[in-house]
Amino acid sequence: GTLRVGASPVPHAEILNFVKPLLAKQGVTLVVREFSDYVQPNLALADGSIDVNFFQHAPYLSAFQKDRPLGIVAGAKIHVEPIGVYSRRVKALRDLKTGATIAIPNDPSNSGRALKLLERAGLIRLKPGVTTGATPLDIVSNVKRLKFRELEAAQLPRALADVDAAVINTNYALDANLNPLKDALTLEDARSPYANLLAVKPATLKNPDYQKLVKVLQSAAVREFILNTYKGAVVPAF
Amino acid sequence: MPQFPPASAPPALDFQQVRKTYPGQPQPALHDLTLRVPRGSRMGIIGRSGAGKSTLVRLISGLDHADAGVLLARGEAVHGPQLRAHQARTGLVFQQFNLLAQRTALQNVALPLELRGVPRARRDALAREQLRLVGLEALADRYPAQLSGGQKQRVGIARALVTGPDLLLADEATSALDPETSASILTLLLDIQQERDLTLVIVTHQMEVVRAVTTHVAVLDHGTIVETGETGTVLRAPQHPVTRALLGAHRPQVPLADHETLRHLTLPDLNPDTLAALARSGARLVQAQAHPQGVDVWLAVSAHLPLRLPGSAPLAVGA
Amino acid sequence: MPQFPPASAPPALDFQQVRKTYPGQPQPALHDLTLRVPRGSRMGIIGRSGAGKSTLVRLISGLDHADAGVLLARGEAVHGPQLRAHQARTGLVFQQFNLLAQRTALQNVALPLELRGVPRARRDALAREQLRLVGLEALADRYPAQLSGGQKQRVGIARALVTGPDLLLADEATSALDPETSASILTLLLDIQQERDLTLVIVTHQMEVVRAVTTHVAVLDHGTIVETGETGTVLRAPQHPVTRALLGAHRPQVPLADHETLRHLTLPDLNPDTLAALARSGARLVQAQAHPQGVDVWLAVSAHLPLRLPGSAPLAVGA
Amino acid sequence: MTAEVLWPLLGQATLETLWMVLPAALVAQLLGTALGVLLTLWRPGSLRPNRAAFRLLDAAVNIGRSVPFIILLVLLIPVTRLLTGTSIGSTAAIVPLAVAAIPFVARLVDGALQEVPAGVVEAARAMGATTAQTVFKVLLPEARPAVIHAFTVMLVSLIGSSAMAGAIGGGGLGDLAIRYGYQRFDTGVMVATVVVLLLLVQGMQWAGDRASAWTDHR
Amino acid sequence: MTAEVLWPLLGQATLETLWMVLPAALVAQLLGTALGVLLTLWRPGSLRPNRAAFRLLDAAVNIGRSVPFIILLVLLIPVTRLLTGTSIGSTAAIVPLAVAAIPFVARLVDGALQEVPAGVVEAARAMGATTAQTVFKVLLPEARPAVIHAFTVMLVSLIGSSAMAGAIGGGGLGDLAIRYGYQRFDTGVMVATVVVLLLLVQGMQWAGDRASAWTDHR
Ligand SMILES: Nc1ncnc2c1ncn2[C@@H]1O[C@H](COP(=O)(O)OP(=O)(O)OP(=O)(O)O)[C@@H](O)[C@H]1O
Ligand SMILES: Nc1ncnc2c1ncn2[C@@H]1O[C@H](COP(=O)(O)OP(=O)(O)OP(=O)(O)O)[C@@H](O)[C@H]1O
Ligand code: MET
Ligand SMILES: [Mg+2]
Ligand SMILES: [Mg+2]
Repeated sequence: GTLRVGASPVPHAEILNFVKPLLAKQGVTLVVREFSDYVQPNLALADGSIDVNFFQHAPYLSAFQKDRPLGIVAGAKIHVEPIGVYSRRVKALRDLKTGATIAIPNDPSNSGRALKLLERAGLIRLKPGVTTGATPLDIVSNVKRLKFRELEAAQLPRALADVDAAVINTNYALDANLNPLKDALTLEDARSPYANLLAVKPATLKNPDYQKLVKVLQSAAVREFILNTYKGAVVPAF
Repeated sequence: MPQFPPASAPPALDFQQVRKTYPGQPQPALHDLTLRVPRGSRMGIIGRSGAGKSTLVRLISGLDHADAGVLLARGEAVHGPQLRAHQARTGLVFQQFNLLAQRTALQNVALPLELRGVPRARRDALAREQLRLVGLEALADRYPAQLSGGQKQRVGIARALVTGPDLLLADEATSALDPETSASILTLLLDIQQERDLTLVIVTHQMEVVRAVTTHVAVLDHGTIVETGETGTVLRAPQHPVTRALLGAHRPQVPLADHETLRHLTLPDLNPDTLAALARSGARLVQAQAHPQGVDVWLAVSAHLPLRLPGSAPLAVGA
Repeated sequence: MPQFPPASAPPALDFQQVRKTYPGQPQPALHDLTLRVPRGSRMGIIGRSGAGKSTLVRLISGLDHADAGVLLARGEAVHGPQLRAHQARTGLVFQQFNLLAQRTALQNVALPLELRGVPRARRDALAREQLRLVGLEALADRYPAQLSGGQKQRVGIARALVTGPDLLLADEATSALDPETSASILTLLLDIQQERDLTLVIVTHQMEVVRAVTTHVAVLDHGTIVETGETGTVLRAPQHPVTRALLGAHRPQVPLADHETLRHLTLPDLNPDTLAALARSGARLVQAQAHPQGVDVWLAVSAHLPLRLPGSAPLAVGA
Repeated sequence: MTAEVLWPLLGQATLETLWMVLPAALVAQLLGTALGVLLTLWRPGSLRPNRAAFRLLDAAVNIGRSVPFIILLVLLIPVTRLLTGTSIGSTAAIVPLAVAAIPFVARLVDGALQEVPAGVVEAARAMGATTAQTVFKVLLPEARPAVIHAFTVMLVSLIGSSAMAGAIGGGGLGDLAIRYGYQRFDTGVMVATVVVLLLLVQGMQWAGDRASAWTDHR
Repeated sequence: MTAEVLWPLLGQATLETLWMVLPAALVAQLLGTALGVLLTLWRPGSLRPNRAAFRLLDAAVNIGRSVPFIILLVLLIPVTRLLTGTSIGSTAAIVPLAVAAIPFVARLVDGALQEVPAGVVEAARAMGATTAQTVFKVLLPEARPAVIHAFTVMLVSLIGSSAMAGAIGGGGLGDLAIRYGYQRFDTGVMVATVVVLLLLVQGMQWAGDRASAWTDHR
């Protein structure tokens, strides 16, 4: 049969396009629809315009479901795009001066994620119980009186010169010629809860075509593709 | 103020105590305006620049409303539901032409027919014929920007005539025309009027036009009618100073000898007898203008010569 | 074609074989146009509607370029670096006024002074004075949309005069004016001309204006000058059919008896002797018009009567 | 990115852009002109003054212009699905693009109509023209050059807005430039895309200017 | 979100929007009008025809209108940093907003100037006016109502574009609506924000229309 998948262009659509011929051999036609937005793919899934979407991680999905219950469930986890802190002005996080400005992504998924990372690094403390979807309003302790600037994720590498530090998604860091392994002051570790997953309506979980898709995406071939293509900016999560 | 005898049919136009004030102006542009235009008459409206002539035309054509008073056309009010029917039977030549810049001369003339739903072929034929009558056949496909002033004015005239109106309002419709073209347009108007029951309202500052074309004349001054009547009567014996001034501006600009003064009189004719009498009177004739009601004559007379002419009662001496 | 005697100073305007064709038109609007306007003269330009009069004015004022030929103003070419200086010394009254809609009458008249950098207070005073001269003092603060046709035209005239030009181009500048206002504007122009060395080029279709105001006249037809000369000469003995037609359109519109025909002649005077002779000839005088060069006379004569008048050589019979 | 990959991408994106923008532009021009005419007619002191209707329409047009495009996109989903059967893809993008452009056109056309000389409208009125005739035979034809100019301005603006249609998978040149040039720092793709965009805009502006000049007889 | 949190957020966002949009609008109007005048002057058959200069400027304006806003934002970073000292925040947003609006204004003003009757320009020329005088004493004043209309259209469009300034942390109402209303489905915030946006737009449109009508003496 045919499976319509909505995906972010990178890396999701690229991974899907990689498995397209493999699935075709199993009689599954994959139609990949690219979205450059994080809201529409869930709406499209809910209204049946697509069968599967592949762009978000579990914390985002659960936050989304809380804001807007659409009956979407998490399917298989595929990869993690780790996030890290970068700076042109300091060599280590502890060198950040009082009142320093930190740029963080402004979308709901990444902004909370960035704050969590900064909390783990001991720079701030968030309201207890807030897991994902935290905003600067949830900060309860900020000893260095850091100032936060929320920018679009892709803008962060470009604004690095204007701030003391920035929390940058690895894909943007790589594309902007930053080396996550060398340049990041701190980086999310491999156990990140932010694994990108396939999301579907519950009924789809039993769809054999969907099951074939999961199987292929979690195959060794895909693992190799991810490692070779993204060189650490994207890490397999299976 | 003289009134025309009431006709059995309602007059073409009937103004009663009409007033119109432009927004923000202290003085009304028209006030206490009472005037009847008999059906089938040719009414000339004269008056100084700014007297209110164009305003009068705007009211008749329904482009503006009177603030007070009554204005009837063919016995019906010029507003409300009758307005459109009135407008459809009324032709209007604007002082400033108001041609559509994006339509050719032909399309401009065809416009009123188009508005009445006349089919394309027929309205083009009618419009072309009308353009021919005003001498613009060859320029049918020109746009207004490609026409001279007088050519534009003639397109405006053709546009007002093409629907065969029974009331034609012409606001200085020949002011941009040379005398020859002007005469041919006026002849056209008279011909049309002869053929059918057309009432003409002609705003003009050309006294020759008043003389040659109109049956009645109304003199506007400062927004009100100061004199009105049959053209002959008014021209022969103008009562109001403004009328005299407008006519008297034709006072010939000739050098006079010291003892001479200029005198104006109207005679029934200048036949050999009258001429002989004039010769005997010792006056010099400097200007004469015949019109259907007689001849306007300007004489240079020696102040000390008594002036007696056959058939001239006490002289109506102008300005 | 008669030429005026060459003056010592260059003529105000000198056209030599000028041609102008509007884009996309098969016929030139002006061609083979040769004309001299002596300094200080008052040149009347007459011609039928569409003859090319406004085009001529556009060329003089530098708004359009001749395609061929030479056009000199005060001895210098009307293009290139001299153009602006020429324009600054030239006043232009447009046939269609071309007032700025967003400026009051006063501001319109003050505009040319503003362009010359005259300080505010002085230019307002000058503009106000100029408005007074054309009778519009009271309307100085009105916008063009609030003025009548003739009022707009007078603002245009004031705007052309306010800088004290030595060349004034008036394209039918009195066409929208009643005779009284028109006469006062013409008097104003003559007064100004008397005071200083002003050359007037007056495009008009009002033959009275030609008679009363101009010293020279040029007749345009189909884009070329068909007759030119001193006004008196041309009016007394028009050579070209078009000239006759334009003058003859004043042919009086009077009813004639069957045996009568209308004849036109120009006499030096209509003094008692001439009148007596006319009386003897048995003709009926229907129109006479004195002008500085004589009197234009229209007679209704019985075809079978021989017409002999003292001092009238072979009759110049019009139309 | 290599040329072999880039060319087909650019080609497809160009088609997507045209497919989204042209129908949206046509619809917006039609409906926007209609609203612009109504604004002009209903304005106090105009041909058919109607204070209440004018205020309502004026506010509606302002609402249309106040709502950020992405939000409009969401609000319109039911309409979009009704009209195109889906809420995603280039075809679906036509609906919000058109809806966003309508009030814009309305404002521009309203402005254009106000430049028609009062005298010619009066000429039509004096002939007894109905309001509809005045609009279709006089106002719009006399404003034609300005209305065409407005159409061109809107068309080019729509190309700009269509970049945001990437949010619903509409694709197109703007989205390509954003995805590769902005999000992936691929300057080559960005420059190539912007060049194609420029050529498109240049062509449209040229055609619009020509059409406006050719149909102008003043 | 509760009212106590919402009000200050809305207040601040409104200030941010005004702070971004008003200076950008002023700058864009000035420079855009200048370019619009040059387009009009240099156009073949106009006052100072100059085919090469016209083509160049026309293309430059088209480039400005082709580049998606977000990309313009990136391309302008060096300029923005030079002018405002930083590439992020509301102040920095003024620069790309202004730059995006300049070609837009240029097109609108060009259109407005072409509606000035040829006769009055000729009147100025016949008086020997210099080109500068013709522009400042005749063309612009006579087109004033249309130019004010263009300013209003641009101002409202800028409010729309300013939503995208959220990308560089500019904040503002549009960004608030997108982040809370769109991304977090907080309909309350969205509605409140859109209402404030509408009031702002309504006020600006009203003021613009009034200014245009009051200064129009036709
Ligand atoms: N829109 C207006 N607003 C204010 N005043 C106006 C308006 N239109 C005309 N007027 C004034 O009303 C008076 C009458 O104007 P109208 O146009 O009727 O004069 P007119 O007799 O036609 O003059 P003309 O012979 O010069 O055309 C004039 O004084 C004029 O200034
Ligand atoms: N822009 C133009 N394009 C094409 N033809 C034109 C243009 N302007 C004028 N013409 C034509 O050139 C001829 C001369 O026009 P011009 O305006 O000089 O006439 P005119 O003598 O002033 O006439 P009028 O007395 O009617 O004002 C006319 O036949 C006219 O149709
Ligand atoms: N691809 C994104 C990430 O891993 C997913 C964001 S959740 C919408 O950062
Ligand atoms: Mg009038
Ligand atoms: Mg002319």
